[in-house]
Order: sequence, then structure tokens, then C-alpha cells
Amino acid sequence: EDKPIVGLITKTNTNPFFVKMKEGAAMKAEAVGIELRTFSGKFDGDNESQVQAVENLIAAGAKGILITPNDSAAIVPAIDRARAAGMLVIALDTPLSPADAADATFATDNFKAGELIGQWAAARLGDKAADAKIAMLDLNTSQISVDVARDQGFLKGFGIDLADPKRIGDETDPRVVGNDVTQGAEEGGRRAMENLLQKEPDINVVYTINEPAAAGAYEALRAVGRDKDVLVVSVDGGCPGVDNVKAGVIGATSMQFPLKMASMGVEAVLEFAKTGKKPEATQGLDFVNTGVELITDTPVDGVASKSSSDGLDMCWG
Amino acid sequence: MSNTTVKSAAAEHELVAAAASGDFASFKRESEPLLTRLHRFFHRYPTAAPAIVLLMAVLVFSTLIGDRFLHPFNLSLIVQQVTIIGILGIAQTLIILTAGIDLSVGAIMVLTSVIMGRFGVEYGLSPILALGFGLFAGALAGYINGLLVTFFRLPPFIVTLGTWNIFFALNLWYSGSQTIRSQAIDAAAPILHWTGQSIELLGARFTYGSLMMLVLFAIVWYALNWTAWGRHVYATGDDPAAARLAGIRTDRILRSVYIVAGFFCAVAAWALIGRIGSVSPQAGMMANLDSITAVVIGGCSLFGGRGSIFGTLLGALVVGVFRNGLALSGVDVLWQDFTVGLLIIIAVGLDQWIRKV
Amino acid sequence: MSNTTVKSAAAEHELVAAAASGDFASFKRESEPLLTRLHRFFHRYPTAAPAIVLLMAVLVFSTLIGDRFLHPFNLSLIVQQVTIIGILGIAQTLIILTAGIDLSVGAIMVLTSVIMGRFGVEYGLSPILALGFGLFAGALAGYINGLLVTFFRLPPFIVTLGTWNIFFALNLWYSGSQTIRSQAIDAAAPILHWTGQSIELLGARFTYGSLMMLVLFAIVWYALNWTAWGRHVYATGDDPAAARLAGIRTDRILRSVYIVAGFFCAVAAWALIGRIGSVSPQAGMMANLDSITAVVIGGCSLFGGRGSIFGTLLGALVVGVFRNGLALSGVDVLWQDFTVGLLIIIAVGLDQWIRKV
Amino acid sequence: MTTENQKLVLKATQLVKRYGHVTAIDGADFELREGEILAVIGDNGAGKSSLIKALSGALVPDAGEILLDGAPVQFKSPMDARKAGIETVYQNLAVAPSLNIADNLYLGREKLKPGILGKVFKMLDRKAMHEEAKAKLAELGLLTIQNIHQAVETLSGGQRQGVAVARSAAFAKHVVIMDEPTAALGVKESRRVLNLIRDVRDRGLSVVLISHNMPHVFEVADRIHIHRLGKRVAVIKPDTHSMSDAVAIMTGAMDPNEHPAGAFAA
Amino acid sequence: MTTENQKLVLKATQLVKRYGHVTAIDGADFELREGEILAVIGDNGAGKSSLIKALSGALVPDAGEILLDGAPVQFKSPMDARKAGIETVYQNLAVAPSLNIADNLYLGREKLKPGILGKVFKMLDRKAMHEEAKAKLAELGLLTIQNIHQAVETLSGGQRQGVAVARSAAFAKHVVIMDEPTAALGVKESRRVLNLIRDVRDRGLSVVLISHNMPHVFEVADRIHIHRLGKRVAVIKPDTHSMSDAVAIMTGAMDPNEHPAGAFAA
Ligand SMILES: Nc1ncnc2c1ncn2[C@@H]1O[C@H](COP(=O)(O)OP(=O)(O)OP(=O)(O)O)[C@@H](O)[C@H]1O
Ligand SMILES: Nc1ncnc2c1ncn2[C@@H]1O[C@H](COP(=O)(O)OP(=O)(O)OP(=O)(O)O)[C@@H](O)[C@H]1O
Ligand SMILES: OC[C@H]1O[C@](O)(CO)[C@@H](O)[C@@H]1O
Ligand SMILES: [Mg+2]
Ligand SMILES: [Mg+2]
Repeated sequence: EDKPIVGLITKTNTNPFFVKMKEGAAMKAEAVGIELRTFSGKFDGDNESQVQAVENLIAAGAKGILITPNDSAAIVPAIDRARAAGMLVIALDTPLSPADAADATFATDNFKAGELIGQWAAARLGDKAADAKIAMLDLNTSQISVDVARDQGFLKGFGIDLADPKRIGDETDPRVVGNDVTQGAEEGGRRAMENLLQKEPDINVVYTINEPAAAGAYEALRAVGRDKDVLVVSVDGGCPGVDNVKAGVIGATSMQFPLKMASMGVEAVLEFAKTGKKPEATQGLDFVNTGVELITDTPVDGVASKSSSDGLDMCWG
Repeated sequence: MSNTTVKSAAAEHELVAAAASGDFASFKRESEPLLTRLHRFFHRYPTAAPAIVLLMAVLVFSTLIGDRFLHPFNLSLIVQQVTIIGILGIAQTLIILTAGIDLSVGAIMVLTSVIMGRFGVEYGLSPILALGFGLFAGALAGYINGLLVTFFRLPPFIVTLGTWNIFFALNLWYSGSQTIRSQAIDAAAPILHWTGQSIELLGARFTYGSLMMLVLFAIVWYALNWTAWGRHVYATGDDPAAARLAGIRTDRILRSVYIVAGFFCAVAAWALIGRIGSVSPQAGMMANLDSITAVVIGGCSLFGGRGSIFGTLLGALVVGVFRNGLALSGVDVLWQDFTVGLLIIIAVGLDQWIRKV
Repeated sequence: MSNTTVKSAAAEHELVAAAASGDFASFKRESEPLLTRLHRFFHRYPTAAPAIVLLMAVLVFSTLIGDRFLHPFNLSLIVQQVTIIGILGIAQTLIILTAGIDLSVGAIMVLTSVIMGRFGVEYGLSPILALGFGLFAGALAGYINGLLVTFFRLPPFIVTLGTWNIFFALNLWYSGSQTIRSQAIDAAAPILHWTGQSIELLGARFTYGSLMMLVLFAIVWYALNWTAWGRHVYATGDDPAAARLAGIRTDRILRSVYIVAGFFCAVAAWALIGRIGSVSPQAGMMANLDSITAVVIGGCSLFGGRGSIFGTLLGALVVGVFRNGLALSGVDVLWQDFTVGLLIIIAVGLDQWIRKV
Repeated sequence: MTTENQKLVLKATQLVKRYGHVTAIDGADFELREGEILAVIGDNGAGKSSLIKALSGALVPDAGEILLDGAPVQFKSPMDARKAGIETVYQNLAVAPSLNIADNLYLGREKLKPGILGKVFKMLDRKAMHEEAKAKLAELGLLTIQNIHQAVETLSGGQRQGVAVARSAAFAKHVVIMDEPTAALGVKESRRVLNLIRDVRDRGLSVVLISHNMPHVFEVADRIHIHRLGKRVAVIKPDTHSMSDAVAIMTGAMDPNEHPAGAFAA
Repeated sequence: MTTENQKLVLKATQLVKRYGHVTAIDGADFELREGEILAVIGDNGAGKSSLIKALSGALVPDAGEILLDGAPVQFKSPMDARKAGIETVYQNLAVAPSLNIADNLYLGREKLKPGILGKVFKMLDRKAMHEEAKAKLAELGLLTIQNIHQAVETLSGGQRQGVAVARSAAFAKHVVIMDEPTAALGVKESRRVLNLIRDVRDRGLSVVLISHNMPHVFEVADRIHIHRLGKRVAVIKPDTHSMSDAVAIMTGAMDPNEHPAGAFAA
């Protein structure tokens, strides 16, 4: 009965990404004999539920917390309390702000993930990149860290001037047709795509915050017969997403490794419970990079990538 | 019977009254000036307010944006975009006409879409059967709401606040929060995508889903206005006690309304699958308030018994036109929400004003 | 005056009645068995149902989880966790007592928290002034709701559905969607964090915010039960037309209720800042339905005029105890939502049953 | 004149209905004969409305038996009673304010279009209903309706009362029950309702009239059922008892058995 | 006997009130004298309730003037009229069902605790209110209230009517207006209200009584105001006109000026 407890707090419990993360953590916890408690926000951006979850984990006497913060800055005081209570706190997927508010961060380099698909898209277009028409399908109106990092990373990779790299939507480059929000889900992806297409029917590059949004955007493109000549890029690397790469729905996606984040997190907490040792950040970064892989079936020069078949072996759900 | 002797018992002063001219409780009516007639016109056509708002919105956006907005394709796109909320709005209208409210419509929709998807794709069931199961599940979910409302006499707001949580949790549990991909559906149960297919008409493109929505509006209009059931729905919402005494089995009517509403939520699920291609457990979170918004902009009274089903269609279109128009004008999404908020107040305010003049 | 001649005009049979014994419209009452007396007891103490549910929940969780659950620290934690919804619940109760409903409470809270934050941190205003501005803004937002309800005669549901969108958009615009960090607040306007500070009492830790909540409940209880204003709030919610004819200025009462409610939302914002440390523009999205949940579990009637403010406190605690207890028992968050859904239905069902016996 | 051995249309024995701690009907008996006007009188709260609600299916009694034409019946809803030919005007009217006059008249007994439209599509025959409604109202002489499409909520209290009364008179096959139909009415309007009640009786139907207006009761009633504290304490006739007697019995000032004609004089 | 030159308490001239296309008050005059019972009679929809609503502040007339004790007044709400000593029993009662009897009696005129509790904390003096309520009700002989803490919704219609009547009688300083106070009442209960009305008059107050019951009107009224189609068409006395005359005038069957005593006989 005296198994150490580790808590996992995800952004939502509707996004498959987090559900996979939960599964990964559960498997690992089972394997190493640690008890897992799971919590989540009610919607992408819900900070209060996460604060409440942190408190309940303190009350439960947990050894460590793994959290994908909904509001990287706002959650920090609650995290401070958990750490003051002697717990190990690890941010997964999305860093805290400041990043060192957590004992460690196991995450995709989201800026890099964006940059990879940006570079790939620019290389695919070649000369035509100079007068590309780009649609930006972001998460929501809240400018949260993953959203900003991926969006700005993509634009940088594509070769567009970022203005303020901490803000979405302040770019003046005429190639960016517009930004719209998707809530990281299919219905939002479709509606945003439709609206941007109405604004500019000749869009030929579509950036999407994640693969559910990309799937929705694709339906909008298909409805107007543009599914073959538009480049859709995304981030996630879920198995449905990789399948979509294989099927030509998505041109390229930056694969993340949620299972790895979760299992590394559980291990770190176990280690901490046993020895008090805390994980160390990847050399030169303020987080432990769990890696990112560009998955595409049309590789381009200068950007390393893996095929969708290889991707299917590594994908997470 | 000795009628005459009986009559003589009546006091003399009362017999005077019997002889008086004039009708039963007659009263004076002024000759009607234009404004009054206008007022009566609006009173007879309760969808006037949303129709006016819609017209004005279209006018404003077409001058602001021009051709791109008025292009048949864009107009049909708006219809596509309001399909889901429109169908849920039908369900919501029926409930609101009975003086209820349904917070669970979105949850029923997403739960039934997952049922359709899993039955069709994973269990290898005949696609038609999968669809049928989903529709049945929707009706069942509605029946549960209806039972809680009629049998336990719980307020609809509370019942559906509860079942909203319950159905949503069931959805997450049953779907394992996994998306079912569009391609998988295409392969195993293409009928689920039928609602997403479209036909072109003079440059406009209508999905079968949105045509289905229009047909459903027509059917429900017929049912509400040309069948006894419809009259009973209005009477029940108007004054349940009176309706019961007038001989209407109000509980039965209420249950039938909840069942039909649940069924329509499942139909919305079908339209949803057609629209977003895949089956996603993330859909429909905000659908309850969005559908209520469409209904109230459409002029239905939240107190029941008053309102027209076509008002809801107009209400959904008003919101759709604004969101589309603002997006085309390049307005930040933030201000879209702001505008929808204003719109609700203005449309309903206009409605009140028209009716009260 | 010739009383005698007048009296003689009365028909003989009527004079018989005047001589009859018995009181005005008297009727028989059975001698009261135990069940009846129990029923009357519950009728007199409308908070009985949530109290019973709360008690049972505490019993169940303490046997299931044991010490960890019953630990003073954990119990005080639950109180901390219900602070925000509790304070918003006070606002919501006031509105619901007048037969209204307020969907904008969460939006007012987050908007005013951003105002307090920016005024205190960015404009370098005196912290007290920043707090004052925020509280004023809350009252103002409430006043706008109240004005739309009383002046334009719009249903509260619709008004607050509209202003919810509007206030939320204003919040995103005014905050630039930026979180204001805890450290910045500590440096510039520490008073905003006062609600987060705590005192220890026998192992329990009460934040000033949660103590403030308890004090507010007591004050509002006093105002509702021991002042004329409170009686008028009940009368207005019960039957507005009757209240008006009885000489109550119902519009004024309604506006005062909305203003007070808005003010309490701003107080909730203060508690929120203390609780989460920073100011997040995304807070409070679900707060409207959560606060309504607390109120209805607490036994308030959505039709107005009936309910007790302490019921809301109990209602908020019931939800808090369940969420905390289920979390400590290691139940998946999915089933937590499911349980809250069931809870709403059961608690209100129990309440109905108790009252009807 | 009604005679003692006339056929009983509606009979109830030992009805009981409790609301929490109040016993609204406390072992009440009731007898209505064919073709008569039976008045029911009693103090406020005596249980008159509850009694007729039990007879018309609007409430289900806790105990007791109801016989229609000699056969036991159990009405679960007002609809059941209606189907058996019993129409009721309730004290609180029971019209749907937002529906129009014709819709209200036919509420719960709508006519369908003939043929496939009616059978398959359940389509209402609105035209027929409106025509017939007009004809019925004209025939009853109650209302010269300017516009049968008018919503009932736009009518005055008196006009609404008229619609409710007209509905019951127009559709009853057997029994019409009216609970204080003239309470809100003026002198002229009351007169019309009283005349209508007599017309209905003259068509061979039986009428139950609840009223607090003794002159009206003694004017039209064939027999008078006196209700007190939840039960029937006497049945009298206008020619055996005076108004003063009736009021004395009803208020408890007189023991009905002490009257020379006895408590059950009719 | 009231005499023509007695002091006018309440006077209104040429009042007008329109609801959409209905003119409820169509240039109505009104005169109430000190210490009299003035009955107001008229057909359903004649505008009686609208008239007294205008007099008691429940509606604001579109045109016309109201004088209280000779001075023009403009009541914006029933509260204003109350403050001037005018109490009204409205046709639809106006009690708050969920509040108890004492609370209802004092609604809008609550008593505060003496001293700082009342002044600063606005604390209600519940005990005093309940004591006084009991005393007032006992004094009026209207109700032997078993429990003054009982919610009004648990009372029968008759008892509620009693509470409303008692409230007006207990607090009026000047004028009591009652709109069909006996419409729902039984014979016994009606009698009590009529007696109460006389008691109030005998205390020196003026009473306005709206009723459709002619015998009652002719029994208690000093003068009778006849309303027809939104205006006053005659003022008569029980000793100059018969009930038949009154009804004939009210229904339009008789031109009031043709009566030997004239249209304004009082
Ligand atoms: N739904 C109900 N719930 C509780 N008590 C009720 C209900 N209906 C009636 N009663 C009570 O039952 C008793 C009889 O009421 P009922 O309405 O039958 O009297 P009544 O003779 O029709 O009176 P009135 O002449 O005032 O209409 C009263 O004491 C009343 O308060
Ligand atoms: N709020 C209102 N809105 C619209 N019309 C109204 C309103 N109140 C009264 N009326 C109309 O004004 C006219 C006069 O109504 P009022 O209630 O004053 O009549 P009354 O003489 O009191 O009748 P009754 O004897 O039936 O009580 C009626 O035709 C009525 O329909
Ligand atoms: O909604 C944003 C979230 O969505 C994901 O891309 C998964 O689909 C996460 O990495 C990110 O945090
Ligand atoms: Mg009755
Ligand atoms: Mg009236």
C-alpha cells in the first residue's frame, strides 16, 4: 500500500495526445511499481482545475507531479507550493514560464518543431516560396507558449520576419494571409480554413497547430477541390496524423514523443523518491529535449526527415 | 321542468341585463393606425426580428466586403457552417417551446458520433446499422432526460446540467479519447460521410448535410403547425397545468419532445462526421450555449409556448453571417465573440420592442 | 349614516351566514403523524437536502480514504478550493432568488481580475486604488446587466449570455491575452495577494480568502433575512407583479441585486488572484455553470423567491468534497465529472422528494 | 321536475383525497341524475373543486368509487373523462393563452384531414375546425367572434371565460361540470352563462354547477348538493329549503337532519 | 347621509389610459368623498380595474389629473399612494406567496429595530412586527391566525383574500380601495368582508368598492359610480335608483339622463 504516488496533470482529457500521455505514464507506473493519479483541465487553457489538482496531490502526499501546464505563467505559484512541500515537479510538453519554475521539463522543442515544418514547406515550394500564400491555423486567442512557439518557429523556418517573436499575428509579410483559431480540434480547423480560403482562395500553404486541426482543415480543402495542391503542415506525430501523411492529407508533420515524456517523467519521480536526484536538462537547453522528428514522404534537401512508414513505427496512438 | 317558475327566481335587475344589447364582454377598439397594423403584423410573424437583423447584416457586409461576401459559394458556405448548430437548434427549439432548456445537446451529439464511428469502423457492423444505432442512442439519451423531467419532476436545466456531465464522461470513456480517421470511415462506413458530400447549384455548393438540415426544419415546422402533436407541444409549454386540464397528456408530450430532441442531436452527429471527416471526442463542447443562442436570437421565448422554428434557422444564420463576415473583413476572432454578444442583446431587444410597440 | 336601513338590504340568507360560527375560510387539519412533522421540518429548513448529502459524502470518503481525507489540512483545503465558486455562488444565489440567472459571473470575475492586475502592476497605481477600481468595475458590470434586465425588459438568461461574450472579449482585449505574473504582483500590489495568505488553526490552514467567503455568506444571510431589502428580494423573485403592487420598487431591487452580484464577482476576482497568485485571462470560463451547480444543489429554486444562501455554501462544499474525495481515492478525472453529473441530479431529486413527501 | 327514481348518470361513493396534512375530500358521496342541473355549494375550502376534479379525471382520488351510468370508471386524466362525454370548466379556466380560439376549442380532440393527408401525415383539418368552431359559437349565441384566429391571451377575462364555457357546452355528450363559471363575470355576462346552462340541460345533458351565488343557484338548480368539511352533508331542492336554510347548513349553523324536509330531501 | 357638499378626498378628471389599440380609460372622472363607501360598477372590461390602478399609482395615466385632498398628486408607484394613506386590494391580490403572513402585512413598510441596530444595520424588528400583526388581525376580527409565521401560499384562496383585505384595512389612513374583494369568497366570508368595509368607513375612512354583486353594492354603498366603455356615465344613490336602473345604465340599456333623478343624482 505504501507505493509512492506520482500525479499527472494534463491540459484536457479530450485531446488524444494527452490521453496517450496518460497511457504511457500508467504503463510505466505499473511496471516500476508506483501509483499514478491523473487529473486534467476542463478545456485547453483551464488553469484553476490544474491548481486544484496540484493541491489535491499535495494533500495526497504525492512524491512528484508531471504537468502539461495550461497557463505556463499562472500555474507557477501553485508549483512553488508543491516544490516547497518537497515534491519533484516536471513540466511535460509545455514548459513553465520561467522554465526553471519546474525541476525539469521534458518536452518537444516546439519552436524547433515549427521551424522544421517551415523549412520543409519553403524548400518544397522552392522559388515559389517568394509569393506563397500562407494560412496560419493557431490554437486559441490566448497566446499560450506552445501555440506561440510553433507558429513563430514555422514562420522563421519559412523565412518570414517575426516582428515580436513572443506574439502571434503581428507579422506584416504579405505572404501570411491571416491567422484564425481552431481550439486544436477538427471543427475549428475546418471553419478556420474555410474562412481563410474565402479571404484568399489561392492559399497554398497551411500551417496547423496540431493534427486534429489539420484534419479539419483538410476537409475544407477537399470540399473545394484544393486537397491536392495545398501543402498542409502540422505538429504531433500521432498515428492518425502519420497515416494522414501517408495518405497525402498532411505534407509533413513534426513528431513529438508524449509516451517518452510521460515514461521519462515517471522514472524521474521514482528516481527522486529513491535517491533524491533530480534530472538534468539537455546540454545547451533549459529543458530535456524529448526529440522531434520531421515525418514526410517527400523529403527535401537540407532538412532531415523520416518517411511515414518509419513514422508509423514510432507514432504514439 | 317548470322553466317559468325557475326563471321567476331571478332578481329583476338581472333580467334587465339579459335584455341588454351587446356581445359577451365586448369592449371598444380604436380604428387602427398604420403603426398598430405594423405592430400586429410583427406579432403575427414572430420571426420578423431575426429576419430584419439578418437582412441588415447581409447588407452591411456586402457593402463592406463586396463580391467575396455575396458570392453564391460564400453564402452556401455560411449555410454549411451553421448546419450543426442549426440541427441542434431544432432540438433546442422543441425543448425551449416546452419551457425547458437542454444543456446536454452537444454531449449527446459527440457521444452518438463516437457510437456511429466505433460501430461502423471497429466492430465491422453494417454501416447502415451503425448509423441506426447512433440515432437510436440519441433518442435513448433524450428519453433519459425526458424521464428525469417528467417522472422525477426535476427542472430541465438541472437534469441536462447533470446528464451533460454524464454523457460527456461516457463519450470520453467509450472513445478512449481516440479520433477515428476520415480514411477509416471512408473505407468501412462511407454512409457516415454522406452528409459531407455536396452538389453544386449556380456556383453555390450545398452539402447533403445542410440540405438535410433545411428539410428537417421544414418537417418540424409541419409537425409543429399542422399536427395535433405540435399544438400540444405549444399548449404544454404555454401553461402545463392548463394543458393537462384541457385533456393533454403533458408528460407524454414532454417525453416525446425529449426523445425527438435526442434523435436530432444524433442527426447532428451524422452531419458533424460529414463535416469534419473524422470522429473526434473533442467536438461539441460549446454546442449547448451556441444552440441556445440561435434559438433566442430566433425569437423563441425561454418561458415556453411562443416562438417559431424558422426563427431558429434565422438565428443560426445571423450568427453564421456575422462570424463569416467579420472573418472576411479580417477582424480579430476576439471581436467576433464580442459581436455575437452584442447581437444576442440587440436581436432580442429588437424583438421585445417590436412586440411591445 | 342610516346603518340600519342599509343593513336591511342584505338578503336574509346572507345574514344567516354572518351568524355562523367558525373562522374565515377555516379547514380541517389532520392530527400530525411523525412523517408529516418530519416533512414540515424539512420544509422549514430548505438546506436539509444538501446538508444530508454533504454529511453522507464526508462519511463515505472518511471510511474509504481515512485519515488523509479527514486531516484538518485536507478539510481546510476543500474550503480553499470552493472559495471562488462559493463567492460567485453568493452572487448567483442573489440573482436566482429574483428568478434570474447569471451566465456572466465568470466573465466579470476574470475581467475585474485583469483590471486589478493591470492597474496595480502596470500603471503603478496605489494597490488599494487598483483593488477599488476592480471592485467598482465589477459593480458597474453588474449594473449594466441590471439595466438591460430592468430597462429593456430582457430575460436575464439572454442578457448575461450576451454580456458573458462581451465581458470575456473585453478581458482578452484588455489583457492582451497576457498572464500577469505572481512576482510582479508581489512587487507592485501585494494587497492583491492578501486573500492568498493564510493562518493555521489546529493543523488546518485557512486563507484569508476563504475566511472572507465565510464572512460574506454571513453578511448576505443577514441582509436577506434581517433587512427589508432581503424581504423585498424574495418578494420580487416570488411574484414580481404582486411585489410591485404591494408597493415594492422591483426594478430598483433588481438593479441593486445585479450591482451587488457584480461586486461579489469582483471580490471573487480578488480571491482568485490570491489563490492562483497570477492573473490569468483564461480563468473562469466554466465558472458560470459551476456556480449555478452549487446554487441548485443548495436547494434554490430556479423560479425565484425560494432558497437559502447557506444552501449554496453547502452546495459548493458538496461538489468540493466529492472532487477532492474522488481525487484522493485515485478515481480518474473522467469519472469525477460523471459523478458530479449524477450528484446534481440526485441532490436536487432528493430535495424535491423531501419537499413533496 | 326531476324525480327520485330518475337514472343516475354519475355517482361517487366515499371519495377521499389528501394533500399532505390537508384532507380535501373526506369520504364524499355524489349523485348526478340525467337531465338535471345539480348545484354544489359550500364554504371556501370545503372541497368542492377537489370533488369535481376527482369526477373529471383531473385528480385521482386516494379511495372511493366512481360510477358512470352505473359502471365503475377510473379516469386517469381529464382526457379519459372527456372521452366518456364529460366536459369541465375548471375554476382556473384551462385554456392555452398563446393558442387561438379555434385551437383551444379543439385542443386534445383535433380533427384530421380526410384521406391520406390525415391518415399518414396526421395533417390537421384547420379549415374544418375553424368553420365548425364558428358555427358552434354562433349556435350557442355566446360570442360573435370577430376573429376566431385571435390568441386567447388577447381576450378579456370575461371573453376567456366565455370560450371555456362554450367549449364545454359545445362538446359535452353527457355531462357538463362548471366550477364557479360566473365568479369573474359582470351581471350581463353571468346571465348569459346561466341561460346557457339551462340550454344545455334542455338538450338532455346533466350539468354540475359550483357557485357561491345563492340567488343564481336557487334560480337554476334542480337539486342542490351541500358540501361541508370535505363531505356531502345534504341534498336539497329549491322548493323544500330556503336560501337561508342552505346557507345555515353549509356553514354549520343548522344540522341538516333537523330541517322538516330532512337532510336528503332530493 | 353623505351630502353633496361634503369634502372631496380623491378626485380625478379626464383620465386616459391606452394599451396598444385598446383604450382602457377613456376620459374618466372620479370623485370620492370623506367617510363614504363609493361603489364602482360596470361590465367586464369597462375599465374599472384600470381606473383604480391609476388612482393607486399602479399605473400612470396617459392624461388627466388626480387631486388628493384638493392638491394635485402624481403617483409613480403604489408605494407613493400608500405613503399618502391610500391602501388597495387589487383584483389579483398582490401577496408574496413564499413570505409569511406578518411579512406580507408589512411588505414595503417594514419596521426597524430601535437604536443602532436599526439605524446602522437596518435590522428588522421582526418581533414587533409579528406582535402588531397579530394584534391588528385580532382587532379586525378577520382571522384567528394559528400561526402568523405560515407562508401565504399554504393558505386557502379565501384566507389569502382575508390577508389582503386585512392589510389594507389595518394600514389605511385615508382611503381603502378594494377591487372585487369577494369574487372568490363564499357566502360567509363575503359577509365578513362587507362588515369590515362598513367598519372601516365608520372609522372615518373613505372606501372604494368594485363589485359585480348588485345586492352587495346596494347594501353597503353610500353612492354608486357607474362605469361604461372607459368612462363614468352616472353617479347614483341606492335610494334614488333601483338595482334594475343601475344595471340598465351599466349595460347601456338606459340613458342615465332619462332617469327621473338624472345621471348624477349623487
Ligand atoms: N394541490 C393542492 N395542494 C394542497 N392542498 C390543496 C390542493 N388543492 C386543494 N387543497 C386544499 O384542499 C382543500 C379543499 O380545496 P378546494 O379547492 O377543493 O376547495 P373549494 O371548496 O373548491 O373552495 P373554493 O370555494 O375557495 O374554490 C383546501 O383546504 C385547499 O387548501
Ligand atoms: N395590461 C393590459 N394590456 C392590454 N390591455 C389591457 C391591460 N389591462 C387591461 N387591458 C384592457 O383594458 C380594458 C379594461 O380592463 P379592466 O381590467 O380595467 O376592466 P374591468 O372593468 O376591471 O373588468 P373586470 O370586471 O372584468 O375586472 C379591457 O379591454 C382589457 O382587456
Ligand atoms: O492544444 C495544444 C496541444 O495540442 C498538442 O499539439 C497535442 O495535439 C500538444 O502538444 C499541445 O500542447
Ligand atoms: Mg373551488
Ligand atoms: Mg377588473
